[in-house]
Amino acid sequence: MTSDRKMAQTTLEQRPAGGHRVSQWALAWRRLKKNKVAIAGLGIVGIFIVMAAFDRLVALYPPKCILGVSPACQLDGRLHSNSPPGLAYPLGTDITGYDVYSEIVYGTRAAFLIGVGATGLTMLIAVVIGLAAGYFGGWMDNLLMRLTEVFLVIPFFLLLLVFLQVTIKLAPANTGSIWLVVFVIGAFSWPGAARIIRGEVLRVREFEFIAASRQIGASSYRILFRHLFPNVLHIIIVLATLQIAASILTEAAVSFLGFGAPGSNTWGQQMYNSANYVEQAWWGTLFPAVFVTLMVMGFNLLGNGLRDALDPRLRE
Amino acid sequence: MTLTPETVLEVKELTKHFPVYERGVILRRKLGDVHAVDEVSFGIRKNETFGLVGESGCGKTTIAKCVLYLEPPTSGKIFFNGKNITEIFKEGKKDLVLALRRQMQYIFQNPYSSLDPRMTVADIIMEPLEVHKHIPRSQWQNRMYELLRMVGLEDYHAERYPHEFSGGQRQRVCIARALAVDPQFIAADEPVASLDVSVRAQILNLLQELQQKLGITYLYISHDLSTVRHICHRVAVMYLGKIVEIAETDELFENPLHPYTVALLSAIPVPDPRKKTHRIILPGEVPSPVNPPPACRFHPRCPRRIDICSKVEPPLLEVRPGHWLACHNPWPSKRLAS
Amino acid sequence: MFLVPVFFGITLLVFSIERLAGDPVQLYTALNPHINEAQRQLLRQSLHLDQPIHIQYLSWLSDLLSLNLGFSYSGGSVAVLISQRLWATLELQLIGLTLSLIIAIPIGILSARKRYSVLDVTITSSSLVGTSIPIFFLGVAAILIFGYNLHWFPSGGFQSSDPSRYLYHNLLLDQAWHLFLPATVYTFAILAPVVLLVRSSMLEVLRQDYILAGRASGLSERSVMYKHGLRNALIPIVTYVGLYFGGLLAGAPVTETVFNWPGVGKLFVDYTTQLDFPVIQAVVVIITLMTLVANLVTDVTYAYIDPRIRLE
Amino acid sequence: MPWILGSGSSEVSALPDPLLHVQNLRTYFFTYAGIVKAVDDISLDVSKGETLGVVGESGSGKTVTAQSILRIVPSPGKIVDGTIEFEGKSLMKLREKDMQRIRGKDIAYVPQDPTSTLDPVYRVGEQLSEVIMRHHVISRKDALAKATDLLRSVEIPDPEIRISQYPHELSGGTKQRIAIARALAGDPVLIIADEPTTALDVTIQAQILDLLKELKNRLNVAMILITHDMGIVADVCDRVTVLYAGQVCESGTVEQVFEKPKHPYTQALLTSVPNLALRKEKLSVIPGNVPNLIEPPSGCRFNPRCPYAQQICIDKVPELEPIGEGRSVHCHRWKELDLKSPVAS
Repeated sequence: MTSDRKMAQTTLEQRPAGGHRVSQWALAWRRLKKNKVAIAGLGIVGIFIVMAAFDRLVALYPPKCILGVSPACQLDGRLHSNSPPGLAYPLGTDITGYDVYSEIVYGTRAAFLIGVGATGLTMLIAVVIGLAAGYFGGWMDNLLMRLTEVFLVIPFFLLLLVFLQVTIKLAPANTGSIWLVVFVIGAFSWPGAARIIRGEVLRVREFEFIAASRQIGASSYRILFRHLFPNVLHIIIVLATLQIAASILTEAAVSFLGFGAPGSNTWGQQMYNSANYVEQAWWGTLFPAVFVTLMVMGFNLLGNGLRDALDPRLRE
Repeated sequence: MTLTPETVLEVKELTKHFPVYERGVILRRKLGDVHAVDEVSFGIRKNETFGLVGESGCGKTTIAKCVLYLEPPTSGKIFFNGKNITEIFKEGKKDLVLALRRQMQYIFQNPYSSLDPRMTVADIIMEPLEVHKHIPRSQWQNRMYELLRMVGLEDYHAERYPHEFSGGQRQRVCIARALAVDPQFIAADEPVASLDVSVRAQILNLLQELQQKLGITYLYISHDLSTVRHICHRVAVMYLGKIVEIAETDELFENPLHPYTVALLSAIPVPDPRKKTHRIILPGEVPSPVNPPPACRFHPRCPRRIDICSKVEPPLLEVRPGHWLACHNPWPSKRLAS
Repeated sequence: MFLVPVFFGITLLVFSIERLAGDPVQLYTALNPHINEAQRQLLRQSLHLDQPIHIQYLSWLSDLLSLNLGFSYSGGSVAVLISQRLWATLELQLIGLTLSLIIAIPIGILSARKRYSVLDVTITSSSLVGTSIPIFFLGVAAILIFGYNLHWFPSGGFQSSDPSRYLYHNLLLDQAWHLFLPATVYTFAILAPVVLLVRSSMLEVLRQDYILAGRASGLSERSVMYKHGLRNALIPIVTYVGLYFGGLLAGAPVTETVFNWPGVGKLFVDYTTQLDFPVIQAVVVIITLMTLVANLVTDVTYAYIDPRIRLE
Repeated sequence: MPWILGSGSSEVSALPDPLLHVQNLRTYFFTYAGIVKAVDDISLDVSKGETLGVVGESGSGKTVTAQSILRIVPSPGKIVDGTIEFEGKSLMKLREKDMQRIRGKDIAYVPQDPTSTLDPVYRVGEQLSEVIMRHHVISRKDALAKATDLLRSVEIPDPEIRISQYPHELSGGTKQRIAIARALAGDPVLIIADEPTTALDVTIQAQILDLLKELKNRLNVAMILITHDMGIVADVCDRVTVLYAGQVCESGTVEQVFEKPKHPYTQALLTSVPNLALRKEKLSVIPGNVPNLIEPPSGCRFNPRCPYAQQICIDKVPELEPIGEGRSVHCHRWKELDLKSPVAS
């Protein structure tokens, strides 16, 4: 890089941004706000949060309400199954007689549960492994990275299907719960993130402010949590956002194949339930898929925007 | 090297080797050692600025890092105020180590990477206070503002983050952080090399002022002989892990004896178009420190090489009062001639 | 060269899943109501189940390494089952991957070259959207439109089941006709991340001084972009594609179920529902092996592209 | 700008054989944070066979000026105004294709950082012969032979071995020599060397400077030497243009500028840099910092740091004024000021 391009960057950084205490986070937020695509992602996620929080207000009918049959939605007393999208049912009704739109709204919470739950577990493992391997180095790094590589090569999706099928066989009582799906996705998705976090720790560790801190006499604990962790936090945030999207996608795929928790009300499960009737009532399968796509897109756009906004190396 | 009563820091036969590995198919294979520093000895007197000059890879930064135990030395002893500090660091007794860390500080070359971007200047300057707790918590804030003013920054800078500062201002913050613990000794590793030309003088003057005001001893590391001439009292010239010459600054610049020092001095362009200096161009490049040349390490490039240079390593001897030299066939002395 | 320990780690894992799932003999004989305890005992012996667990593992492993994949619980030879399906999987995967690389690389380069332009923003945002569209959505939508609705392409399968219905009475044409929709959809489904990767990798290379030096030496834009730019940008791309291919293989169950494509992925789904462990284990091991081979190929290519890490 | 319209024309004609004539060049970078005016009204001239030093700190616009002359300013930078005339033809009006014929052939460029100036994945010979074949009708074999000769002409030992090595196998000094060899590949009439020695050690720097001087004498090639080191300018250059914050401070022959600086910044630069020949107790200091180029100071850009600044310096942008003897100064008060140079004393 030529000195003048470096100059262009430093002068930008020097610019007193009006007022005091413009932290890196505040700067990142300013950059994020300028990124229309990222803001669109944030908007989509926001809408879904509202949908999940106020699902009964957003939905048209109560949950699991068989139109024309269930007491809560008697209507004209006729079973309204496989009705195409229309005024009464904006996204149609499925084979059982559920209103597709309302069921999708009720599925939002499950999607968040899966996304955030699995990601929480994944990031916990990834952060511990990434920080430990990157900071301590040596044999610890070697051991943890070989382990990570094993998990990286494992066809995790195949094992996920087997695990779920085994637990269904072994403990049929658990089959209503999506926690198992959340757990297995979380427990297997960490290797990529762990590697990236480790790489970032290695990079930050070489900065002189770490040596400066050690020179002052700071303890390992202080260096790890006051310096290293805050400086890799931005990567963790980006990875977590993208992992939420990936987890939702994985659960949808698992359920779509029929390995999900049968009693659950996830979008993937809704797709699976209608999959055999796709010729007669495509809306039952396609609309939940549209919502999966939208939510995944929201988190992906946000995550990529965050990456651009938070990564100090990309600043221009 | 004789130990005078006022000597603050004494380095005795310091050696630091780094192993180099080859990225092997299954296991890493050790290729050899980088002889970064080999049996180097020198002493620094109280209240002086001792310069360590040499080209990149000559081991000057490694010496500073060993002195502050940021790198453990391979062998050799380092005494600070008469105490063998390598031992103290190695044993790692927390209170003793912290006491040493308070007395010795480091200023890094690159002010862009030596400040944590996620902390405010106030947090950065107060971190040493938090670690050492040598003054009561209630005084931290006042001390921090005092330090800011001491290095020529304003009170309102405390709330800012490093990215809002220019290089020179950042280096001032680094100096304030180093001063926070009232050190006796500061190792400054190329403190102005990455700064804009017009800002360098500010920082050099600040370092000098602080020395006069606070009685600090500096180890000043640089490849830039003109700043060394300006700021240092005594200078040691290094080549490939060895000290080749030590002298008072004026003596070294006016009467250099080692051919490498002479070549180094002649290589610096002087900003005066009338003085077309005669340069001594050294052939070739600095050899790899993995397999340094035998005997005198400078002999393959030396214009005054004689037979013995490739056979016997020249010892570092005092050839004039305070002027130490490691050379079999020194440059003719201007002093002796005149 | 961590391949060997990784491989053994995975076989151990796969092996233990079966044992954790309970008594294989119970699973094995679940479909047969006429079996008695003595016969079960006999079966146990023939499966080495009476021996200590590590011996069981070793004998299973040695069978595996000698390509003796055993029989599925429902009776078929696992080796035959897999060999019948492997080609279909590889065909779809390799075509998808190759096509997506062929399309993605020029698009990524174009986007990097025209950085900050409307074109770049369009490519980047649509790729970001593209990474979010799951194959099951794209696939089902395509089948609904081009299969059920327009009847341009069959809605699934590898070839027509009845030879008399082959397209133009030609098996190859019929297979190509069946392949078209899955291959196209699949290519587009996996395209977006590659575009983004090529773009970012290219941007990184384009800011290097040797690109500037190349331009300053009067080299043509083509030479700067492809000879120097792309060659250097390929280094991270190759690494990524190796890993990506493994992920794609693991995703075969979804792809193949959507298109009713008779590959190992579909096989895996069908037999996992029955918990037919010999098939499950064999598929997992084979897909792992293929992933490892892909990584090996990556490493070799890597060394070829980048002289700095060429193995001495 | 009046200096070209009026008395300025005499300025130009004062120079024998103008080879390159850059006038009122403006190159801006259009970034997220705002428009960085990296080069904002820079003019300079180079005559045949002469070496022009362009001095300035980081951010003075010296590299961007060089890239603008070759029209290789990286995105998001754009030349927004100015004329660049080379051997009488306007480079700004050339089509990209014709410009490629000039780059590397008539005007060559030596980038700053030798570690990244060569493509890591190709052998040295390949990279040199690529440029040779671009500018000459020559077979691959002959191009390689010529590449070996070039390496020899820049005094690289064992050129036959170097030709088949990869850049990572070579030292920084050797890489910089190869970069210079590549610049010579098209037999240029003008070489722009961008801080060719900054990344090198002092003794290697001496070797490279020596080589540049030797080439200049042997090939009679004109050179623009970009540097921040006044010492290098004094040593190598015939004339010098001092830049500050994207504008010219002054230009003139090296002797004129060093002995009798007319711009306060030039003088400050000469006195604030530690000098090997003179030892002073305290260095004189240029207060403040290099300005930000998105919102540069009004008027003269040096005014916030200038000890002689008056109201006019804040209110009005000075003009680059020719003051005779081929010199020009960009200062309101140059006539009143009697600036002392440490060199003259």
